[in-house]
Formats: sequence, structure tokens, C-alpha cells
Amino acid sequence: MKLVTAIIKPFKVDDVKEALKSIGVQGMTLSEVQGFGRQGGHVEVYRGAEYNVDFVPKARLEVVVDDGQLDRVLDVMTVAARTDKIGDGKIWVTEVDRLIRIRTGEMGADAV
Amino acid sequence: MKLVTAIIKPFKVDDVKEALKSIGVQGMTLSEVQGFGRQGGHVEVYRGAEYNVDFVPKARLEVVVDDGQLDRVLDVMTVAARTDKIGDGKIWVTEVDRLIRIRTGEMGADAV
Amino acid sequence: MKLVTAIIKPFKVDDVKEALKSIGVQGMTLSEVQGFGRQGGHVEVYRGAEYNVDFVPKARLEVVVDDGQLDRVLDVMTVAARTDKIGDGKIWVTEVDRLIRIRTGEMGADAV
Amino acid sequence: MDSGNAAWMLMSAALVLFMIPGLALFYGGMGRGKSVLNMVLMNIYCVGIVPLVWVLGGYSLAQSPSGNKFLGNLDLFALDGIGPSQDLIVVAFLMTFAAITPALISGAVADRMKFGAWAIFVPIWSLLVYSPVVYWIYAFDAEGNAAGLLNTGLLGDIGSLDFAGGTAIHINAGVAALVLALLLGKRRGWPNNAIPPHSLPLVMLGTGILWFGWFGFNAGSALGADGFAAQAFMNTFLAASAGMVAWLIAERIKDGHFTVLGACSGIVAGLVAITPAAGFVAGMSGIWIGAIAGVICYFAVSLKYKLGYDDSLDVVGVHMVGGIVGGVLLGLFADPGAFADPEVFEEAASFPEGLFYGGGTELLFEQIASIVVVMVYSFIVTMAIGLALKAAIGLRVDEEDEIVGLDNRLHAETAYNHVELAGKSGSGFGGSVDVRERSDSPTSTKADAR
Amino acid sequence: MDSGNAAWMLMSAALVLFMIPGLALFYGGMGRGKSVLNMVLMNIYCVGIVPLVWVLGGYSLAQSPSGNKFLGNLDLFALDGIGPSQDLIVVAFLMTFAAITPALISGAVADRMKFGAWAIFVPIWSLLVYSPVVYWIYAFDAEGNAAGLLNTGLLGDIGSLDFAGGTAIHINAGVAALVLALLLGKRRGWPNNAIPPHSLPLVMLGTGILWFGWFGFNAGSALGADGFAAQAFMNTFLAASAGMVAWLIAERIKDGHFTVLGACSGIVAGLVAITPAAGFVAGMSGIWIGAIAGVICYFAVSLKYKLGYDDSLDVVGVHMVGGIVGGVLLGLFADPGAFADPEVFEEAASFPEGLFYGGGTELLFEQIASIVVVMVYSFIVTMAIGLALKAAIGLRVDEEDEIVGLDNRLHAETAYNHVELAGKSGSGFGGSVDVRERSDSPTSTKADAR
Amino acid sequence: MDSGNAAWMLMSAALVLFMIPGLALFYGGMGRGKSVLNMVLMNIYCVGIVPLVWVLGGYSLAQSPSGNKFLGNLDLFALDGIGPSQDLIVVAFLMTFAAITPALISGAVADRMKFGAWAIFVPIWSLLVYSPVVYWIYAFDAEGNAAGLLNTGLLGDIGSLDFAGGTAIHINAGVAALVLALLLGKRRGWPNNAIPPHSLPLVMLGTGILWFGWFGFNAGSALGADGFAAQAFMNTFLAASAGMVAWLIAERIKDGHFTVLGACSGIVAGLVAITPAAGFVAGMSGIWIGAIAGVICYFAVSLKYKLGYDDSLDVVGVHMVGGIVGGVLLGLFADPGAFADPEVFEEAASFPEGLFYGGGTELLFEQIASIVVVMVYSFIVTMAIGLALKAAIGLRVDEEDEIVGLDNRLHAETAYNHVELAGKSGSGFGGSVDVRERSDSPTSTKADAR
Ligand SMILES: Nc1ncnc2c1ncn2[C@@H]1O[C@H](COP(=O)(O)OP(=O)(O)O)[C@@H](O)[C@H]1O
Ligand SMILES: Nc1ncnc2c1ncn2[C@@H]1O[C@H](COP(=O)(O)OP(=O)(O)O)[C@@H](O)[C@H]1O
Ligand SMILES: Nc1ncnc2c1ncn2[C@@H]1O[C@H](COP(=O)(O)OP(=O)(O)O)[C@@H](O)[C@H]1O
Repeated sequence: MKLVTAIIKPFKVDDVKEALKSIGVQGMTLSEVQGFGRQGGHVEVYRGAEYNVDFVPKARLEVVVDDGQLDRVLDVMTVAARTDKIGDGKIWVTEVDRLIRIRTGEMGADAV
Repeated sequence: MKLVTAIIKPFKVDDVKEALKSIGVQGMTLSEVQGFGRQGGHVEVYRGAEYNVDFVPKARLEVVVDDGQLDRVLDVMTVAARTDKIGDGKIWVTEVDRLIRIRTGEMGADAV
Repeated sequence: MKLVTAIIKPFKVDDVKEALKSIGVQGMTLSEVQGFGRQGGHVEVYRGAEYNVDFVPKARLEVVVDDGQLDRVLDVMTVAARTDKIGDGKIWVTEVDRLIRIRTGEMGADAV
Repeated sequence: MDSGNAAWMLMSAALVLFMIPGLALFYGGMGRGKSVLNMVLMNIYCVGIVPLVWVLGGYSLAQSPSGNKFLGNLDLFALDGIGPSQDLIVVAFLMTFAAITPALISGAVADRMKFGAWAIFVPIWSLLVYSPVVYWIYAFDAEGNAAGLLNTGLLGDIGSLDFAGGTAIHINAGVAALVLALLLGKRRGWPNNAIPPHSLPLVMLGTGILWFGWFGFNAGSALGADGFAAQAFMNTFLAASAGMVAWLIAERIKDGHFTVLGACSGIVAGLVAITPAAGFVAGMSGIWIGAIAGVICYFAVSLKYKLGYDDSLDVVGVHMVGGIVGGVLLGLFADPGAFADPEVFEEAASFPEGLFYGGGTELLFEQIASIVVVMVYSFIVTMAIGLALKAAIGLRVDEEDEIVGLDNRLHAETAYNHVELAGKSGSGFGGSVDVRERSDSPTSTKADAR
Repeated sequence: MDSGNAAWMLMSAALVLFMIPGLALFYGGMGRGKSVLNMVLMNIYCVGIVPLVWVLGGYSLAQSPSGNKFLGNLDLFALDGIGPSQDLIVVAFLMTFAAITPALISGAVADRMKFGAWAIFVPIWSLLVYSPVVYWIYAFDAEGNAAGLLNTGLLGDIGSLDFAGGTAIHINAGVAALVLALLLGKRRGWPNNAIPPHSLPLVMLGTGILWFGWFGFNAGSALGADGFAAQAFMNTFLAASAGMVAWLIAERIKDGHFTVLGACSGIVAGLVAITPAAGFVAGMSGIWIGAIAGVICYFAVSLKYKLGYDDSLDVVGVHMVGGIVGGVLLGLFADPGAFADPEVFEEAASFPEGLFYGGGTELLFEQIASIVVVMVYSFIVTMAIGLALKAAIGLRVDEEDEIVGLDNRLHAETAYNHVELAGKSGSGFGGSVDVRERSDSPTSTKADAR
Repeated sequence: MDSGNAAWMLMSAALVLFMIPGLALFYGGMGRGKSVLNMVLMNIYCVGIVPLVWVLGGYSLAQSPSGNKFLGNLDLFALDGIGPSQDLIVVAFLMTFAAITPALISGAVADRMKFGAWAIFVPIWSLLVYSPVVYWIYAFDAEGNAAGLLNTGLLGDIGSLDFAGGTAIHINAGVAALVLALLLGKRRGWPNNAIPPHSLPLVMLGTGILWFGWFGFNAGSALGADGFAAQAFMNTFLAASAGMVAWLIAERIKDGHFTVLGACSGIVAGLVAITPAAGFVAGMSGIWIGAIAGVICYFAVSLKYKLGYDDSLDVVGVHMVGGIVGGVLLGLFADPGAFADPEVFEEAASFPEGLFYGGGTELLFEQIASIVVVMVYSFIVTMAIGLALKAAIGLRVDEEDEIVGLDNRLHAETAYNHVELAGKSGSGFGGSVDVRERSDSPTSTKADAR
């Protein structure tokens, strides 16, 4: 199994969620984060003064998927999260050794 | 070493923390997340209208443990976090290549 | 590629960010977390009563880096985040299988 | 005016002014966290621009004795002839009413109206809709006799009653809110997706300020600190209490729980409904009016789901419907006889009785007729202003602005920046959604005509 | 009543009403984020139900001249015979006191009381405890002579004094709070786990509103805008200031830091203590009373840890203890001679002097006796009501409700929904804890009797 | 004083007191989330300590007829000779002014001043700076003739004018704010890093309370509920409205967007500027004064970036500059003739006219001279107090305190604790930054002299 972590624009969360649901993903976990990237270095004007803004709000989605599902999930996420503007974010994949569903104690692929 | 990530019900955090402490786990990191899972698709009534609620608040615990401790940690967590109701959450395990304690610069198992 | 996850003191975020920028790291993701560790067990006095405080606010930085960059990144982070007081935090490293830049679809090292 | 009456009127004017930040919190708390500042600014902007318009022309159009039934003249332009004197207190008191009325409308346009369009809409609406309607209901000729279209009697020789602005203010603003909601269309995702209040403590605080201020609104409309004001005060108090309890009971039965939003809505519904009646009913009538309004408005706020207009914060359901309930019930409960004691209010004797107090149906019909006239006028003229603005500069923000949030995109601000993870440098703006995006869509261009 | 006195009384009534949302914020901010709405609703519910109960029967029981020392009759049922007139202002003024008194109790039951039980408790307590106690202290016979148990003298021929409700309101509510805290038991985890105020800015705002409103409470109790009111105003001001400074100094010495919660608590302690004395003391006495109350209440709020009752938001420590401090100190500081100037308050001459002003210990003993009588009565009757409710429907929520939070479980609401990560759809309710859980425990069942 | 005037003065005193929590929210919301409580406490502390100082000595120094031009004597120590009477209302009214003036200063020292130093600074400044300046401007001799340095005429025989404290309060506090900002130095990271308001809804609420209270401040300064008060009320209203609109327009043109912070700042700028003029100008002058102040202050708040002093929340830019604008414009717009009607204010006839109303430049020069005198005095004496405190105990907190946040480090509190992830146990303090750190740096040591 794999853990897919995606850092995306907050207002894209819903599109990505719907896209994942449509290909049968049944669970995911969402958190608020702040991102720093190429987008960085922007200057804001407020009350007559200029400021550098480094971190911008992003959403972080974590989805554990079966190895077989992985490519579809990545494709679908990439498309749904894209706005073609800088700051669209990243997706990274790490290996999951074990997975447990707490309620039932099921393990591995059954627990997804 | 392994990184154990658990998505649990917020009000179970304390039980899980106490359970982990009792088996000698000395550190963990907690964050607020929102979860989407089988629990999803619930309908809320508010001010005379009905709504679908997709994401529910969850807590996310991260614990880095020695390989030898892993099974105990998983057992204890699963038990402590369980309410036997839908939405109890997931636990997943990933491999940690390196671990550093910032204060002392200790590495690997010593740093846990 | 590797995912470096660091749990640090909140007021050290800026030092760490600047240090990473100075060695050419172009992106990172920040979140608020609460940490429990050796620091734990402290007693607070408020309005005449004493309390145990278990979790303290921490910041969590995630940085995906090329394998070649890893050691420098870890060195620089450790130094920048250190205050030599208890609670300075941990850094752990996990293997990243795949990385995608959403905007362009670039993969792997190009996407960092 | 003796010093005691003057003291009460000074205080009443201050109280009504205080209702405007109260309303901003009431609406702002009920709306989204990403457009709360836009809502707040729509409200407080009204108390910036309207007073200027009011002293220049609005007051004169609304209150000068012009000799016709429809509109005042401009004889009092820039308060001509009104030097420092206690008369100014009444001008200031009425000015607060003029300011709050368009602010009431703002709740219906939450999350999607261009601020520039709102900025132009408010003064025009104040002059073209608010001032004439006030004239119809409250104009007097030079001898002090009723002179307006609606206070001289539409259907016969008795005029309709509106003590503190149920028809002139609440119904009027409620209809305008409906018009703008229709013109703007629904928010993205509404009604499928829940848009819960982002801060109910602010809603409660706003409600508390509104109630507090409403004593000035209603009891101040007695224009003195007499028995008339005392009864208006008591009615205002009881109607709000009864409105709250009635709404709570209704929602407990229908939805299964008591809510803070329900309690607050019930209070406001009761206050709206008692507004036209506050100085014309006595005894326990205030309880009846408040309770009936509480129940009817509870049901009315669900209408928008059935009819499909997105009255975001229930201006129509509470202010328009509550105003109608109060105006119509006044046709039943009006009891000028109770006030006849000359120490209380001599002229009360000349007011008409309601159906329950021996007056027959005449007042009831006058009330209904007046309400219909104001609704039709407000609907048509607000629609005309709205369509003109839509054609000229557009009413609705871009879809992206709506998604990202109006505060960030229109006002370059975010309401809350609690978290400062990065101790030293600029993550302060971190609470905002996609601040950085503006590099793609420069503010200077986008901000035009907002 | 002349227009000036009427103006001040109208304003005072409005000010006291405004204290109730202030109290809701004071308590709500001091409590948990997951039950702040429950706290708010317990408070504002009081100003919904109590006014209805008050005009129907409570006022009559508390104020009608019945010819006995213990309770009024029902001659003034539904304000019978009180038409539109300035008399209504006093009825409304007293109505705000009736409403705020049970609201004070709510702070002790935070986070664990069934809302349904509270909803029933409030009107019953108001009729069975509040109205009688008010009668004992403030009743007058048809000739205007003191007629109640406590204002006619328990131990001799001089009655005890209570200017604006130190005994009738603060001690009375404080004792009832203690009783409910005892009946409900401790919150889960208390006292081992810290339950810090979830929003201190709200606490400060609530305190500010309370202080502002307290001028109406105390100076309004002079029932006019005279020198009597002026002195009550000044005393109220100075006692609050001194209470704040005294508490700050005490906590700086004992705990090592000045806190906002300390400053706010000191203000309220000073205000409570000056309430019975506001119109009976002069000169610098207000400073002494406030400062002494600030220090004593600082120590009193720690009592609960020693004695083991969970008075969640320190109603006992501040209102009961502060009320006792004020009532007893009045036995020392009462100085009616200072008021004897006929322009200020003619009848003042007939009031008893305190120990420091030549009156001996008689007033002191009367004060103590009155306080004891009210405490015993309030304790017993509140206990009886509480036990009856406990037997009938239960007082305390389920453990799971307490853990998840009362707002979500009882009221289907969450106070704050700042974050809208999912731009388009339903994560708006995301701020709540385990909303979804309700599928397991249907609201319709659980909500019963809450 | 008749009951009507007394009613208005009681109310006005309460309104000005209410401004202090309003100011605490205005500043607190504008500042950082990690030092909002420190800001709040600096504000409310003023209304704790200053009233005590005021009744003991400050009032006597400021208002007793001493026979010289510079300072009162101590004849009225502890309000000697002022028994219960309506005179106390004026003492209390002036006491609220004394309390709010040092509170105004606090905005300039945000995020970095030792609380202990502030606690000592406030009473000393009140006695050494505030009381003398008030004497110069408002002192009268035993016959009721102007007796102070500035109201007897510096340059000729006409005195300068200051209706409600433009020079005595706003300029005075603004200069002191500048001095402390200079002594304290810049906050870490300023001006490179943005420090956005942590809660704009609180800023708006604070502004609303300030405006509401300012009616008491200005119209209450008429010391009665007459035509004079009515005009002051109207001017206050219009200047705030015009200030808001002017600022909004200026920022829309220069920065590209309308902001809530801009609207609020404009309101306050208008209110500050009208303060000295409120009872001396008539007609549309209030609009001009407010609008001019709105634009000038908009530009003035950017000065700090050019000149390099860290006036954190723009006390200098709004209060000092706004006060100067108002004081100078009064030299142009003063129109006592308009008030001459004996029913309004008989003595008005004896006041000087401004340049636009036939008075020549004399008043203008007197105004400027008075402003300069107050600025120089306030600068020098505040600097002396500040330097003395700096030498004695230090003014500025440690760097670590500043980084971690003053609330946690100085006051052992955190403003917001919304999140309670751990249901049962102690994560309640979780909102705080590095609470645990205190094990390394024990509170008991660090808290000294804070
Ligand atoms: N090396 C990295 N490690 C972790 N997160 C990253 C990294 N690079 C970028 N991110 C995250 O991705 C977001 C978008 O990256 P950015 O460089 O701004 O845009 P893009 O990927 O479109 O060029 C950042 O805000 C940050 O949260
Ligand atoms: N595939 C997944 N990837 C990441 N998180 C998941 C996944 N499935 C479930 N979760 C997390 O686990 C929580 C509980 O899952 P859910 O399906 O509701 O309950 P259960 O596991 O008891 O059937 C979800 O709210 C979500 O946060
Ligand atoms: N085993 C662990 N797994 C995950 N996070 C940990 C672990 N141990 C410590 N942490 C995180 O690191 C932080 C610092 O650890 P702590 O033991 O307090 O200090 P130090 O590492 O300096 O001895 C903790 O607050 C927690 O967030």
C-alpha cells in the first residue's frame, strides 16, 4: 500500500475529493498547512506599507491506497488540483508497511 | 524505526496518550485534521434545511517507535482508540530512515 | 528522494526557513501541531490552582529533498532549530517513491 | 423640549447608532469567515455615506412640509435654517434610522456582491426609496397634520399606523433584500452545501446590541421620556422575550433542539414585529405580537429553500415577514384608548382602534393596503436601481473571488490572523486564503468598480 | 416622575438588560469552546422566559402590598391596572433584575447540565425563590412603609439595607449556584485538568458591558437622576476600580503575574460588593468596599479546590462571597447622614447608621441576620427544586455529551466555524467535534428533556 | 442641575467609561494574537488605577481654583467637601476622561513594554502631565472666569478653545505615545515583516463602542441636555461619517481597495478631530473637519515608516495628528454666533470667532500656540518620566518574551484556547506558545518588575 500526500490549493479540495470519490476512493484525511515555494517572495501592500509574504495557506490531503490504484489516484488528483498557476502544489508517495482499521482490527488492503 | 500515524476520534486522544505512556512511549505529536471515510454521507438538519456533511474532525497522532516496540504500540493504540462505532479511524506504519534529536544531535534509536 | 519531517519550536520556524533557503531549498510545508515529549509533566499555576500540561505547541516542517541534498538539509536544520533546551524537537526522514509537481506534471527530482 | 426629553432623545439616537455595529456583528457572525469583513464593511459604510446624504437632501425630502402627499421639497437642503438647538436631536435620531435601513439589506447579498456596486446602491436607494416611503408615513404639514400618502388614509379617512418603522424600515428593506437576492442569484453551492455561521458568539453579541439599541429605536420614537415611551419600552421588551421563547419552542418541536441562532432570530423577529406597534398597543399585546412573529418567522426562513432565492442571512424571512406580521397584527391589537390619559399622550385619542379593541376592520385594511403599497414601490424602484447598476458595472463578483473569499480578494484583508507560527517574519498574513494569488491577478485591475 | 428621572430610568432599564449578553460573554468566554453556546443560551434564555413569568405573576408576588411580611398577592396579575404610564418603567427596570438573577447561577453549572432541566428550573426558581426574597427586602405597604420580613427589622426595629440587590440578587444567586454545583457534581477531569478560558477577549468585553450596565443597576436603583444616583454612580465606579487593583496586587504577590482574568474578576467582585451599599455610603467608602472585596474574593475562588465543589466559573466565589462582603461592610460604612441634604434624598435621614458612623452594631447584626436568612431560604428551596428535577428528568447530561461538548450534542451547533478548507461543499460544519456521531445516537431520542 | 441634565450627564459618564473596553478591543484586535491580553490589560488597568489617583489628588490639581495659571491646589483632596450631590456626576464624568487618556497611549507600546513599567508610568503621568494640562485649558477661578494658562489667552486676550479634549487628551496622549515609542525602539522585525491585525471583527466592534461612547464624550461635555449638546452630538456624528468616507476614498485611490481597518481608522480620525470643535462649530462644518482629518490621518499613519519610529497601532498618526487637525481647523470654523440664541447657550457669545466666521487670525494663532505649548510640555515631561523608569527598572521586555509573546510570558495567559483536542486532560493550555518553556525560566524570577 502507498500513502499519497498532496499539498493543494484550499479551494481545490472539493474538486479533488469529488474526483477521488468518483474512482472509488473511500477515505482520506485533510489538514490545514502553510506552504512555501516558488510562489514565495510576493509583496503585499497594506495600510501604506509593503510586506513580504512567505507562507500561503494550503490544504494537505493524505490518502492511503492499494498499489494497484496508485496510478489512477495520482492522475485524477493531478488533473483535479490543477489551475495552471504557480502554487498548484505537490504530490508525493511513500510506502506504507502496515494499515489497520481501528474499529474492526482489519489489516492491510482490507483496511483501506 | 517506524513512524506510526493514527487517525482517531478527538475525544479518544487522551486515552491513547495514557495507554502509550503506560507502555513507555515517551513522545508523540498531535495535530487536528478532518477525516472523510465510510462515515461520510451523513445528513444534518439546521435551521430547517438539510445538509451533507463530508468531513468530520479527527485527531492525527504521529509516533516514531523502535522496530521492536512496534507491535505493542499498534495493539495498545488499536484498543485504546476503539469505540466500536463507525469512524474509529486508521493506523498506518511507514519506515523511518533516520531520526535526529535536535537538542543533542543524537541519531537513530537513541533519539526516540 | 526523501521526505524530511521536523518537529520544532514555533518561534524557530523563521530561522529554519531562512537557513534552508540559504542552501537552495525552494519549497517546504508548515503545519501547527502539539507535541508531547520529555518536556512533559510540567505544572502550571493559574487562578490559584495547579495543572499538568501535557501537550505544548510545536511546528511541523515537511521538506522533500533530493538524496544528494539530504545531509546538508539535516545539518542545517538541526543547527537552526537548536536552542539547547529541552523540547527542541525531532527530525525524521522517510523515503519518497514518487513526487509530482501538479502544475506541470513534472515527476521525480525535477518536481522538487 | 425639556431637558429630560432631550436627554432621552440624545440617548436614543446614540442607541440606534450603536445598532449598526451590532447588526454588522449579527450578520458578520452568521456569515462566512472568509467574507465577514465584506459584510461588516457593507454595514458600517451605510453609517458613513447615508448621514452625508441625509443632511444634504434625504432629510428634506422625507420631512419637509411640501404640500403634497408624495415627497418633501429641498427647502431644508444642508439643514438650512436648523441652527444649534434641540431640534437637531430629532434630525440626528432620524438620521440613525436612515443609516440602518440599507444596512439591513446587506444580509441578503452576502458573499457575492461587488462592493463598488453596493457603495453606489446605498445612497441612491436612500434617496429614491427610503426618503419617499418615510414621507408617506411620517410627513406632517406646517400645521402639524398628517400629510403623507399613507398616514392620511388610503381607503378611508383614517391613516395607517407605523410607530417606529415596521413598514417604512423593515418591510421596505426586506423587499429590497429580496430584489437584490433575485438579481444576484444564488451563492455557489447553495443550497446543497451547509454554510453555517462562522461565529455564533458574535451573532449573540450582535443580537444583544440590537436589543439594547432597539429600546432607543422604539421608545425613542415617542420623542420624549413619557408614559408613551414607557409603554413602548415595555412592549419592546416583552415582544423580544416572547419572540425568543416562541422560536425556541418551534424549533425544539420541529428540529429537535434549542439553538443559539434560533434564540437570536426569535429575539429579532419579536423586535421587528413590535416596531410598528410599540406605542399603540398595551397590556399583554406585546407578548402576543412577539410570540406570533417568532413562530411565523421560524417557518418563513425556510421559504427560501422552497422558492429558491438565496436570502443568505434571512433578511426577507425575518425583517420583511416580521414587519408584515407586526403591521397586520397592529390592525388587530391597536388600543389607543389605553393611552388616552392626558398625562400619557393626549393625541392618542385621535388614533384608530384595532379590530380587537372595537375599531372594526378599517385599520386592518389600511395596514394591509399600506404594506402592499410600500412593498410594490420598494420592489419596483429597487429593481430599477439594481438593473441599472447591473448593466452599468455588474453586481456580482467573479467566481474566483467568491471561492477564495471576498475579504481577501476585494478588501485585501483577512478577518482573523490568530496564528503566528513564524515568529519573526511575514506569516502573519497566513490566515488568508491564497494571498499570493494576487500576483496572478493584480489588485489594481481587479479592484476596479468593486 | 419628571421627564429627567424618567429618562434616566428608561436608560437604566436598558443598561441592565444589556448586562445579560454581557454576562453571557463573560461566562461564555471563561468556559470551554465546546460548550460556549450552551452557556450563552442558558443566559439569554433567562431574559426570554423570566419577563413573561414576571409580568404574569412574579412582579405581583414581589411587589404588591399584601399586608403580610412574606409574600405579595396576585392582585397585579398580568400587570392588572398598570396602563401606559411612567410606572411601567419601574416594572421594566425590576424585570431586568429578575431576568439577570437566575442567569448569574448558570456559571456554576457549566459543561454538564441538561438544557431541558435548566429551562424548567429558571421560571420555578424565579417564582419560588427570587420573588419572595425580593418581597422581604423591598416590599412596601399601601402607605409606603417598609413591610417585608427583612426591611422591617429582624432583630430590632431597624431593617437591614440592600440598595440594589446585594442580598436579594448576588447572595441569593450565589447560594443557588452552590446548590446546583453540589447536585450536579464535578465535571469530568476537574480539578486535575486545566480548563482555561477559551476566549479572554470575550471575558474582557463581557466585563466591560457588565460594568457599563452596572451603572444602570446601581445608580438606577435611586429611581431618579438625583444626588442619590450621583453618589451611587460614583461608588460603583470607585469600587470596581479598587476591586480590580486589589485583585491584581493580590495575584501578583501570590501567583507572580497580573492577569486579564484577574482584572476582570476584581472588577466584578468590586461591583458585587458595592451593590447593597451604593446609595448608603459616601466619601471614600466605595474604595474600601471594592478593595476588600477584591482581595477576599481572590482567595475565595480557590475555596472550591479545597472543599471540592465544582463551581465552574466562580459564581460562589465572586457573587456569593462578594455579596456577603458588601452586605457586612455596609453594616460598618453606612452613612445616611451624608445624604441628609433634602436636595439629595430626604428619607435618607430615616436609615440606620453603620458602626463607623455612630450607629453601633445594630445595623451590622441586622445585615448578618438578613444574609443568613436569605442564604438558608435560598439553599433549602433551591435544593428542593433541584432534587425534584433530578428525580423527574435528571440534571446531568450523559458522559459522552460532556466529552464531545454540549454545543454539538444538545444544540446541534458549534460556536466557531472559521475554517472552510473545502471551498465548495459541506465541510463548513467541520469545526464541530464528531458531528457524524449523531448517526449513532439519533438527536430525536437524545434531545429529550434537555 | 435639573433631573434632565443630570440624566444626560450620568449617561455620558457611563458612555465614556464604556469607551475603555472599546479601546481595549480596538487596539487588541489591531495587534498580535500573542500579546492581545497585554494590550487589553494595559487599557483596563488605566480605569483601575486612574480613578483612585483622580479622586485622591488628580481632580483637585486639575480643577480646584488655586489662583494661579498653572496648577490647582490640593484643597479637594479625597473629594473633600463634595458630599452626595449632583456635583459628583461631573467629577465622575471627568474621571472617565482622566482614565481613558493614558489608555490611548498604550497602542504605541504594543508587544514590547514591561507591564510593571506601564503600571508605574500611568499614575505618574496622570498626575504630572494630564492634570496640569487639563488645568491650563479648563480651570476656572472661584467666580467662574477662565483661569488657566491656555484658556486665558497666550497671545492676546482671547483664550484658545478645546471643547471636549482635542488638545488636553488626544494631542497630549499622542505626544506621550511618540515619546514612549522612541524610548522603546522598534519591535523585532518591524517594519520589514507584516504584523496584520489579529482580529478585525474586534477592531470593528471596538470602533463601534468608541463611536457610541464618543457621543457621551463630546455631547456630554456640554454638561447638560440642551441645544449645545444637540449640536455637539450632530457634529460628532457627521465628522465620524465624513472621516470614514474620506479615508475609504483615499485608500481606494492610493492602495486600490476599501478596507475595514481603513473605515474604522477614518471614523476614529473624524471623532478625534471634531472633539475640540464639537460645541463651537455649526452647520456643515463637522463634515469638513471630519473629512479633512480622514484624509490627513490616512497619510499620517505612513509617516512612521519614513521617520522610523514604531508607533505600533498608530496613536501618533490618528490621535496626535487628528487632534492637531481639529484644533487648527477650529481656528477656521469656530462660529459662536450660531449658538448665540439664549435658549441654546448664552455664554457662547463671549467665545471667539474663527477665520471663516469673521474672527480674523487671532483664534487660529491661539490654537496653534496652545497646541505647541501642550506638545512641548507633554514631550518633555513624558520623556523625563520614561527615562527615569528606564533607568530604574527598564522599559522593554526581554527578546525571548517578545518572540514567544507577552501574554504567555508576562501574564501566564493565552487569549484563545479554542481547541481541546485532548478531551479529558490538560491540553487546554494548548493554544499557548511554549508554556512549558517556563520550566527553564521560572516565572517567579522573570516576572519581577513586570
Ligand atoms: N520541497 C518541498 N517540500 C515540501 N513541500 C513543498 C516543497 N516544494 C513545494 N512544496 C509545497 O507545494 C506548494 C506549492 O509549491 P510552489 O513551488 O509554490 O508551486 P509549484 O509547485 O506550482 O511550482 C508550496 O506552497 C509548498 O506547500
Ligand atoms: N484511505 C484512507 N486514507 C487516509 N485516511 C483515511 C482513509 N480511510 C479512512 N481514513 C481516515 O480514517 C477516518 C475513519 O474512517 P471511516 O471509514 O470513517 O471509519 P472506519 O475506519 O471506522 O470504517 C476517516 O475520517 C479518515 O480520516
Ligand atoms: N517518539 C516520538 N514520535 C513523534 N514525535 C515525537 C516523539 N518524541 C518527541 N516527539 C516530538 O518532539 C517534541 C520534542 O520532544 P521532547 O522529548 O520534548 O524534547 P527533546 O527531543 O529535546 O528531548 C515533542 O513535543 C514531540 O512533538
